[in-house]
Amino acid sequence: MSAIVTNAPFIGVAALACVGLYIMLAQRNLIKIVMGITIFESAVNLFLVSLGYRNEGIAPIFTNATGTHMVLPVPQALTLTSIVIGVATTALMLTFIVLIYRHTGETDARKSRRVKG
Amino acid sequence: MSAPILSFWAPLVVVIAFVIVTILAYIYRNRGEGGYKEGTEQTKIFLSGEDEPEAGMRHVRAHNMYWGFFEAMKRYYEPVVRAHTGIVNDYLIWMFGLVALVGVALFAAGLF
Amino acid sequence: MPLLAAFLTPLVGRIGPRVRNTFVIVALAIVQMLVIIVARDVYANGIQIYTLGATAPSLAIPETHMVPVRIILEVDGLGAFMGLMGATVALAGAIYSISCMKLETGQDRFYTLLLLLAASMVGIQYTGDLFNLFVFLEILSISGAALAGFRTRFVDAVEGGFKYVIVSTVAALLVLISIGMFYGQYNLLNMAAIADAMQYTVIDKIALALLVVALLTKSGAVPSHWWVPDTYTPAAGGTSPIIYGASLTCLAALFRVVFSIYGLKLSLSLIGWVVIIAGLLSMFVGVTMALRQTDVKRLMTYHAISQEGYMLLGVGVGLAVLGDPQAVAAYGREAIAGGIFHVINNAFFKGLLLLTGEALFLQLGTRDLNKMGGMGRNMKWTCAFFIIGALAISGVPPFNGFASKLMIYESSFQLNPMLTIIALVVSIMTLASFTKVFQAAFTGPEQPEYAEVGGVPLSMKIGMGILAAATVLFSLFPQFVVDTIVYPAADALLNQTGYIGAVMGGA
Amino acid sequence: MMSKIVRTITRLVTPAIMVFGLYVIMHGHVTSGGGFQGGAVFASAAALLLVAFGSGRVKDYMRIPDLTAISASGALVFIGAGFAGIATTFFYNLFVGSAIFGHVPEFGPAHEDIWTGGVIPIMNTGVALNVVAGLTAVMVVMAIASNKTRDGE
Amino acid sequence: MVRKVVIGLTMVIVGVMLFTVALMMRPFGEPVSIMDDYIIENTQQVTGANNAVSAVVFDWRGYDTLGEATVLFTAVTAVVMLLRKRKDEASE
Repeated sequence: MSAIVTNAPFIGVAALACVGLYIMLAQRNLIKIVMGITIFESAVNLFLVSLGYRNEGIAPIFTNATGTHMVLPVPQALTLTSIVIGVATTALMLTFIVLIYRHTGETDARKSRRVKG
Repeated sequence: MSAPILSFWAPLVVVIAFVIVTILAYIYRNRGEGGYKEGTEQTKIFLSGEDEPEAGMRHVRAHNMYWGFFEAMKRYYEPVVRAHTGIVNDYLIWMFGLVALVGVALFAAGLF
Repeated sequence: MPLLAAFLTPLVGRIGPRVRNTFVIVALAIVQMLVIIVARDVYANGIQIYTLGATAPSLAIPETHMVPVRIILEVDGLGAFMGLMGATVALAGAIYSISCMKLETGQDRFYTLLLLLAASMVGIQYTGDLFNLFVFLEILSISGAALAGFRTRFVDAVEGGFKYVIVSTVAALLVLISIGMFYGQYNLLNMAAIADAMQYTVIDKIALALLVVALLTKSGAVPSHWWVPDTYTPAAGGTSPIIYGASLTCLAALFRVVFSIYGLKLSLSLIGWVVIIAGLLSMFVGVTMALRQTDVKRLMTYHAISQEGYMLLGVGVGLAVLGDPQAVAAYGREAIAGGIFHVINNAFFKGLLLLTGEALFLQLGTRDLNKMGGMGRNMKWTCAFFIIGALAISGVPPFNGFASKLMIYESSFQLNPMLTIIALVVSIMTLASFTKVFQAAFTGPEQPEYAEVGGVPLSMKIGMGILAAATVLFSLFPQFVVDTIVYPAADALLNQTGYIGAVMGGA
Repeated sequence: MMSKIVRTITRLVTPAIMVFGLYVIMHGHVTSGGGFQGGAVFASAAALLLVAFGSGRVKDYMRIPDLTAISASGALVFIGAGFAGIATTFFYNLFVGSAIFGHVPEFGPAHEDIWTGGVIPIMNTGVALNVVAGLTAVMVVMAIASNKTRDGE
Repeated sequence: MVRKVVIGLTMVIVGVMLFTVALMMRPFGEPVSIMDDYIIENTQQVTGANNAVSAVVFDWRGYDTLGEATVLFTAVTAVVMLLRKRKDEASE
């Protein structure tokens, strides 16, 4: 059971991911689906950042640093990248929702299906 | 069977055969009935004496084709067509359901 | 080796803001040339690597260290092959778009996105880094979705784009999670290095499940194929074949992950059977749904799904027997080669068909087959191109579809005869549904309402002509094509140690 | 268009935000921050303007084609910096040890010295241009679109 | 109804997978750091930058950042393109 204690951040990440997943799967409102995706994305970002933590580490910046025991820099860079990508995709999804709303006056996933079968 | 499979497959032969058959068909066509004239009664469609329908009505439309096939396969088509709901949530549900299935399959394979 | 530096140029030339038509075509032509140069290089000298930012391109691993740190581009047979495919399709699509997009607003941005899409297709194939793969996947999905939704005045276009961006974002997030899992375990991001360090733990298995499903979804195999018809059908102008090429690219990324990262260490026959079953379902559901459609482009997109089933079947058969060297030599290699050959064939003739469908739509203003008829009289070129594409996709003998399907049939027969039977039935149904399109759209008496519809403009003819010429060329010389580019790609997949060794220095 | 208080505060705060954004961008290679972060800070100033003054006035000052062009030129600066080292490899850090930004610090804790980092400050600037212009363009376009949607329906 | 059951099952299985990963991951705070130690030790000599994150973003993994800038640019282009004025609206 010590894994639960030491890996508490990862478990928090998993819980956050499940929340996002549930919103994605069960909510019918398009904007809520996008929110679910964003939450899921935050969970992934948290996962990446927490992968790089080193106990008692400091930020990996040498300017006026107190030592060289630092947290890993690569996950931070990856997270930066994926945050920017997340912003980009969210903007695009919201744009599509604006367009769908203009056409149909609806943000319900059940209503916006002109194409099927 | 370990020989390269394509070694006996030569598309040029088929093309040559196609050309030969075309030439033969053309020759055969030229030997046909000479008394055929366009624009006379001969080329008109004969529908038990009825008048020829309008151009738009004479064409078999797409949704009429393969009617029997769909009728016979009704039991297959009904659920499949119903599954194509077009709702975004359903797409995501299928996707994560597949994740779950593959995950379970991998785990089960690990047991044996 | 120094030539490899050159292929970075395309990635750069595309980001120019005010892209004019000629510039686009010239850029894509340059890309095409560079891709061919890289491919020649790869086929002549084996796997090429290029380390970005190091003091020398071949210096994959820094001195005094064991693992690669920088991003490495790694091009093997498969990457070169898929790059070739993507560049050709993109070129044809761009030429096709020139005249058919004339009436739309926002053309500058349209072409920018088109170039970005093509760039990401090449980028995915050439990268040797897992996170880089994710970044390019995102570029691909964003630009693809925007192109699908380009015609914002149609509600179905907007919807298709929305569905595409949702599904592909979630799929890319799954890929990112599994990247995190790898990173957490091995502290590595390079694919070859991960493959070298792979332990096949439980976490690796879960990561495998996530990766396989995410990439299957992005490439549109059946249990999660739903977005494919919605997205391709309204895609604007010449973009639908390019988006199709993009999903084939994801398919190749899947092969890369399964073969090169997991390779011999995974429980092969199981994941092979997963791929085979996905392939069979794709084939059958795709073709039966296609038979039912009355929308001409939608019908073709269901065929796209069905044809992807063939590729999955071929490669899946190869994957299922990968652990057994004897079986690989007997038929596994043929199966993989058949699947890969089908990828490129299909990119060409399916792209051709999608373009003819789009031409019908542009000229008639409708995609509904019920309203069509007699178009063979007005659109002779389109009709001819359609016949070529339809015969090729149904696997009628002189065309390349037959050659690659033959390879798949023969090899899958040796694994399980049922696979071959299903594949044959599907092939017959493919022919049946294209007969339907041909009958409904092109033959029949002249329809009064379309009497004044003319042929297509020149640039569309050229765009379709490129793909048709490639199809015919591949049809006439399959032996040459297979020996030159397909078997190297298949061998690149099978040769996992070579892939690792190129980066890790024979470790 | 918000109330007078909001507008006055916005006028006061916006320059400060912009200066802070510039600081974060320019010191990206010595302290925490960088092109993306600083660009986002800078763009938030634009967001503030947008909220306070409404999209009608802001869009006269920030025209979309200009913003797109700036964004693209930022990306081009970035790639140019990458290409500077093409003689060795793409993305090779050319300027380390040279006259521009060329100081090489010793290993271990170091003092703040802005003339370090090789091409990194240049890349930071390019990325910042890209981010600032891009985010601003997105916000302006979406603000206009939402206005139109509200009026139209 | 079927939908709810399927959602529930999927949630349970995927959730179990995620929690398994969370539990079996290496202990938090003690990462493997073959690659990162090299970066930390060599950042200052090779790139001349004090900020290791910036160095990773722009130098060690500069190609990713190129892709990232491209993603942003793509999204901006896409949003601007999709929300453009249409011809039928221009007359308003």
